Amino acid sequence: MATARQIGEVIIDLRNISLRFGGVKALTDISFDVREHEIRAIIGPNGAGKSSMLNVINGVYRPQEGEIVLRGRHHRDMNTHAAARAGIARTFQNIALFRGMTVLDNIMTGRNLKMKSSFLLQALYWGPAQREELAHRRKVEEIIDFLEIEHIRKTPVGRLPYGLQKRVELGRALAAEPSILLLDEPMAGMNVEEKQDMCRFILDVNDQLGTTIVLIEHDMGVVMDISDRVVVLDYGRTIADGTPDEVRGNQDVIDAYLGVAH
Amino acid sequence: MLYREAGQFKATYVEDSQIFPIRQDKVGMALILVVAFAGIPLLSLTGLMTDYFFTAILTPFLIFALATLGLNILTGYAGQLSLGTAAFMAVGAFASYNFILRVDGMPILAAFALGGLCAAAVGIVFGLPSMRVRGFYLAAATLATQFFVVWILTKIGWFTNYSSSGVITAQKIEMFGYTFDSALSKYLFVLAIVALLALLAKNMVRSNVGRSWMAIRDMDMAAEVIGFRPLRTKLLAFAVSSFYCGVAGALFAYAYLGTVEPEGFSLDLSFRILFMVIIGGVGSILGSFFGAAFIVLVPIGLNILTGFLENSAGISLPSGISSSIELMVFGAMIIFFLIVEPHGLARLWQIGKEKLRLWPFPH
Amino acid sequence: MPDTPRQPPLATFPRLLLQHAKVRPHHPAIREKDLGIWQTWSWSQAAEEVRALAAGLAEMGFRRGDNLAIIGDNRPRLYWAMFAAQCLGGVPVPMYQDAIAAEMVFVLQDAGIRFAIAEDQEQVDKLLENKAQCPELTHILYDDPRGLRHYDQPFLRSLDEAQEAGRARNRDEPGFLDGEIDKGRADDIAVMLYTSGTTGKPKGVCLTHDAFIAAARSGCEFDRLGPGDSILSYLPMAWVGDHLFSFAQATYAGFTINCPESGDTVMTDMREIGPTYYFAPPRVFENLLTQVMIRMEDAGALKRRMFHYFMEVARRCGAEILDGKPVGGLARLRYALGNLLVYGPLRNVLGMSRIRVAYTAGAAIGPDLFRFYRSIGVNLKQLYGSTETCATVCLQPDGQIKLDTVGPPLPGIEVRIDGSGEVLVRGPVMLKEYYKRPDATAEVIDAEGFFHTGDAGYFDEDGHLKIIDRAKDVGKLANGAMFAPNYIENKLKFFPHVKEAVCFGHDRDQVCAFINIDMDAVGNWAERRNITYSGYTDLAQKAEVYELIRDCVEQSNAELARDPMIADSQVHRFLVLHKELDPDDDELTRTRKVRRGFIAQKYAVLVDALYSEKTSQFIETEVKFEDGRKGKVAAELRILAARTFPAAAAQQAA
Amino acid sequence: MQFFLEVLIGGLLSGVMYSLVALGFVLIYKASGVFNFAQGAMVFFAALTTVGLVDMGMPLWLAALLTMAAMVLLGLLTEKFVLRPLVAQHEITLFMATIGLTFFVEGLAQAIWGANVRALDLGIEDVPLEWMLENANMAISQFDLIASAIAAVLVTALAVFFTRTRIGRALRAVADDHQAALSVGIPLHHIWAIVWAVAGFLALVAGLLWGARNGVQFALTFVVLKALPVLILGGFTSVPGAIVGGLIIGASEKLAEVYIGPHFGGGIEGWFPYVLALLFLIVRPEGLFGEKIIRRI
Repeated sequence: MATARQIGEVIIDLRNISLRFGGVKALTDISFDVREHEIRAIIGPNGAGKSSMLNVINGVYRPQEGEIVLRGRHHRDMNTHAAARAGIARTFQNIALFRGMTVLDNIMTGRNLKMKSSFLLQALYWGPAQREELAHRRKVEEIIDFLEIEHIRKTPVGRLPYGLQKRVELGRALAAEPSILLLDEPMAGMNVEEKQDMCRFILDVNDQLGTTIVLIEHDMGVVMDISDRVVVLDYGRTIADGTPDEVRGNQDVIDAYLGVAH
Repeated sequence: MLYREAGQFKATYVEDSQIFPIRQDKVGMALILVVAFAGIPLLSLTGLMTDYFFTAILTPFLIFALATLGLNILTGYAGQLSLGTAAFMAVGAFASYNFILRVDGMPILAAFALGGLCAAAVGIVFGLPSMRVRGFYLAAATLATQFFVVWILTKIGWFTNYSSSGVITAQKIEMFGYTFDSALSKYLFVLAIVALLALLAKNMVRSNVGRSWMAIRDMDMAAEVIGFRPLRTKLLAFAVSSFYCGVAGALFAYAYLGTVEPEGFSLDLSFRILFMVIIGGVGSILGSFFGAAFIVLVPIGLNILTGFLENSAGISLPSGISSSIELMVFGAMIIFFLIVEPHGLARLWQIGKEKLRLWPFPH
Repeated sequence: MPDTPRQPPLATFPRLLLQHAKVRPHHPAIREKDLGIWQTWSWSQAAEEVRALAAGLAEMGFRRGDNLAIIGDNRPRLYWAMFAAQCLGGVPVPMYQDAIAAEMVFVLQDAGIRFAIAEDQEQVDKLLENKAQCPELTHILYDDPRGLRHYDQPFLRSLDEAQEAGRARNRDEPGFLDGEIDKGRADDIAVMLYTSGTTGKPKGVCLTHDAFIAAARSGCEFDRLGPGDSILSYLPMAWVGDHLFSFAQATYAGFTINCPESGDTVMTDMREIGPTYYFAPPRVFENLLTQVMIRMEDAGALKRRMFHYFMEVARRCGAEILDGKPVGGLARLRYALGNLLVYGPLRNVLGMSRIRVAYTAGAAIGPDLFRFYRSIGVNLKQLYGSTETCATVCLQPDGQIKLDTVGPPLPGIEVRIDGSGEVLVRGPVMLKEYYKRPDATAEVIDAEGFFHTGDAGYFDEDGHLKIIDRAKDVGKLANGAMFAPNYIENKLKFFPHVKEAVCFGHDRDQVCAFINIDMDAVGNWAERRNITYSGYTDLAQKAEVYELIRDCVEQSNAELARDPMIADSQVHRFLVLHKELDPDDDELTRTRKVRRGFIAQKYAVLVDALYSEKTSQFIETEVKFEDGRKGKVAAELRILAARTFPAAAAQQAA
Repeated sequence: MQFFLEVLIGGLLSGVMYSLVALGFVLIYKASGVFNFAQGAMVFFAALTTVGLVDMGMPLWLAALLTMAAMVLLGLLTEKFVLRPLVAQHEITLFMATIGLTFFVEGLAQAIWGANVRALDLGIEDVPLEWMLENANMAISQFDLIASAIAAVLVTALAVFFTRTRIGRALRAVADDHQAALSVGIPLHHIWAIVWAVAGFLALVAGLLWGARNGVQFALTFVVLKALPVLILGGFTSVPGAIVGGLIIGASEKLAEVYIGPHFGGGIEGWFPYVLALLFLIVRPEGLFGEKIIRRI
């Protein structure tokens, strides 16, 4: 498929990030950047620090050293709320849906930052509050339509199979209309068909909405297929960074990752 | 079986997001309201219902349901366990008392609302630890509220208008020149307030604020990442919950007991309301009513049973045994529900309803 | 309902549409489940959409006499596209949306399609695949833009774009479209429907406004359909039934059509909408009943007993009560109780609560199946017609329902049985011609103007038509007795465990059959008995399954033995096929009719084995998967003999 | 200064008692992840049963022994009918179940023995220690001292039991990782049964000591409320935390009552420990000796 999206300027620049938990070094002096509209993959063996990296980007973890440059603004570290406001949404490695709520409500939560009605108006469910609620409902329905999950709209997410939960979680992230989407192993534990669907959704999001995507994924085939650039971590350090082809040919990567783990 | 839903399609989001999207539910709710507001009063005018029904069953049921609703918002929806419900009720009761006592011409409803707001303020203060702690650390923290509030109401005479015994007598409920002094009128007064607040609560839980509570409850980290502010969300839950409990406390004093003392709002009362939440259904507005009805009716049922045993069967029971048995029954019921149906009577109702909707199919 | 539909002003569908827009502008014309709710367009809104679309098409060069291909699921805009083509004096040609690309070429070429409207990316892709072979195809319009953003072919446009252009045109030139609509005449071709082609290449059946409006009027008056009715439009738009019920009748009477969200959600959508008017081919009713029975199996013992008790009550008197026949007071009371506890709720979960009238046609329906629906209070009727007669020949009147006939001819329709037993039809609803096929037209319309249906049948004593089979399929056994394979197959297919059956017997001394088991029903049955299986092929060859099927075959034999005319057609030997018969493998038509000749040829080795003494036969078959890949299925098929009954003995037993 | 010391020592002595009760919580929490709110009811049940048996004419030692058996039985039944069906549930659910258990046990105790206040005589007089009174001019209760000694011995014994014995180590393993505990070779149910029995024993001792001091009455159930702030302070999983926490709470509560209380009309003992614990929580949510929790997602 021809692509019309233009990869733009650097949108996130991570500089010399180091992160420790007590005495354990999770990330050591990691630097890489993410350009606007690209699909950027982070790969590496288990425990390489991939999830920690995402957690640093959206402020769940605060690195001890380094800085994060987001759209040209320098941050010592991020905080989750500011990250969400800055248009960063994400999914989690172990699905972090709100299990007691329906698919619809879960995705609706993704729009919370766009909802302005006062608490009292909500309690009255009246006028602007109701209009706002229903306008967002429509937006959410479009996401439901996009992800082809119409039939489970009113099902509590706890009852859904794994693959669908992953899809709902993507929906919740998309509901925020993010400019940057962090996906932590979006295809883990899926069968081939589910993976294909998920790939299609990711590509569609990237392509149709221009969303920048940072992606952690284990399935090398998928990573090489869909990403524009790949950064490889091992033991909390960067060992390679480049296009899929460059990375594939990198001897360190072959040694540390491809040759050993898989 | 009773549900005949074919043809009840929704052409707009307004229709689709109604509280009762199914016509049969709507009709059922309307019937309940008609019975509650008109049927029961008419029945009492014919003399078929004595004051006992109002003073011992219906009014306390409604008041407890309101308090349960309050606790359910905090514990069921926002996931913050609280053992200080009675304290918030006490704040509501004593604040209302003082507003009426000290402000000339204070309308009773305004006093109740202000009482609720005072409770909400106290709730926010004692909800602050939720910023750092969770689970039963938080539950333990709310116990502090319980002890502190009761202590301060007892120790500072101003609150009880320097009553030597600490007991206050609630003023009459007067509105527009009408005095609600009959059992029936008090029942209707309580019913109107409870119905209104229940509607507001339902609206909250189906809006963004309700979703924020449930999000924090279900997965606080994810809630934070998508932009909910945990502390603000939790404190709002504390405030709303305490407001409901505060109003319930005021009604408890004004429409139910008439005279109250701080010790009346004991830890035991807090526990009872927690039981109502558990048995009724954690995270369910409807369940709050079920739970309150259950806990109000069980002792009455037990009394009837022991009375029957003593009078008819001639078994004489030691004095005080019925309160002990009541404790045991409550305890056993809680454990039973937690094991068998942790979502309480509301879930049973839900299951039954689903069965009826799919009848004759089993699933 | 229009006052005087024969008047020229209402002689075409676009004029009927405009009339509704004037008379009942706010009445819902069409609904579609989309984005979670039933999006609704009133008649005036629908008319506006049509006007925009028509003017847009004109703007793009669509001319009088052009054919407009329409491919997709039932979508409001695709229905509007039909009106739009008609407004401009063009002819809509709806095509089967599940056809694979290669199957579409013929119609695109035959109809000389220049303009095609596709629902979505999937259909666009199929059209693009065929583009090289159809040089005339110069405009493709699509409804749903999803996935089409990077398709940069200049001839590919969205319907939104077309409507935008159309709205501009209508603004600039207000009289243009009305002028075009005025040019439309009653005997213009309103629609061209391709026959499914049980044999040979499909033929385009040209049907005029006059014919279809006559058909619509006839049906609407017969069952008193009015604007208050509503129907679920879920059957292929290329099929004459959908065109009659959803397009022609709705446009005539002004009732509401409802498009489901997708093919998978028809059941739920049906329940939500609760249509008052319903059509389904027998297999849909059959599947529904199978589902009902399977789901009831899982119910508790008490509920199951209650269900069966009341089903028995309904079987005894339900149909009679519906027909208004005299029934005893106690039976009525029992039925009323059953209605409260079982039938009412059942109709409700099936979405049939509000149905005033439901039709079935397209194939014979099993009498028990038919009776089941009537007995639970669904006014199900049989209808007879074909594409060439706008699906309008016979219809069962209320109160005169017979299980094995299709009712008397509709008013204005003449039906005659010729010497060979073939059913001939004459009336206003007939086709004008087969597109570009005068030879074929001459073949089916005789000098007296009768259309030869190709069906064999006869009138019973009450003047109701009884259809036995396709005229050409009716054969003779070696002993000269009549052999109507369809009739036997339908009997077998009524058993929930049997999905398809194919019978052989022409010029043979006995009848033998291939059986396809119903995967859902038999799978469920097997699980209950802890029979493990790895898939369809494995399950089909289980000894227990064979015994189950043998039981079905023998029951059907016992019934056949009762009718001396067909008692010789009892099935002597049968086998259970190792794969499901599939339209993708050309074994079934798109309307799921068995292609008996093709199957006999493809599985000749099996047929031979049936007529030999063999008790098993090895077979290997190539199959096409959904994604177009091919594979092989091989199995050793067992052959079993079934008990048959002497005609007399069976009568004694009964 | 002397008065201050007197109050401090008195506080520390009652603090040891708090530790004793808190230890019962820690024990059960460590082994089964249950915050056993019913510990207070168990104390009440134990004391009431002993007194009841003594009143029936039994010698104290026999009554205590029989009560011990009853406590073990109660523990086993609780394990079987409450905890086992709720295994793998959220800890808040378990906590609420123990509130239910509290009601049940309180009701049971009163149903059997009645609701009257009874006196229990252990043969230790609650009089100021003469030696201290003479030499240091401080009124230190002899009873408190002996009770504290008993409690201290018990606490020490348990600490040793936890760190030195095989079962003790297995118990700790259970708290960390159920799988690991299984690999030690001790069935989980046995471990829980042992823990509940030990907790029952602690309840018995606490019940006797507190009951003898303040009378055996319903208020005994409130010792649970004294133990809670101790746990918050010390951490739910820490044995030393329970000990140190108990001492801190005991001492500070008495000092606050004496030095701050009068300004507020007294009676601040009821909530002061909570407020202290809460303030502490905000600074250090995991408690004095608790492990820092890293929230992983």
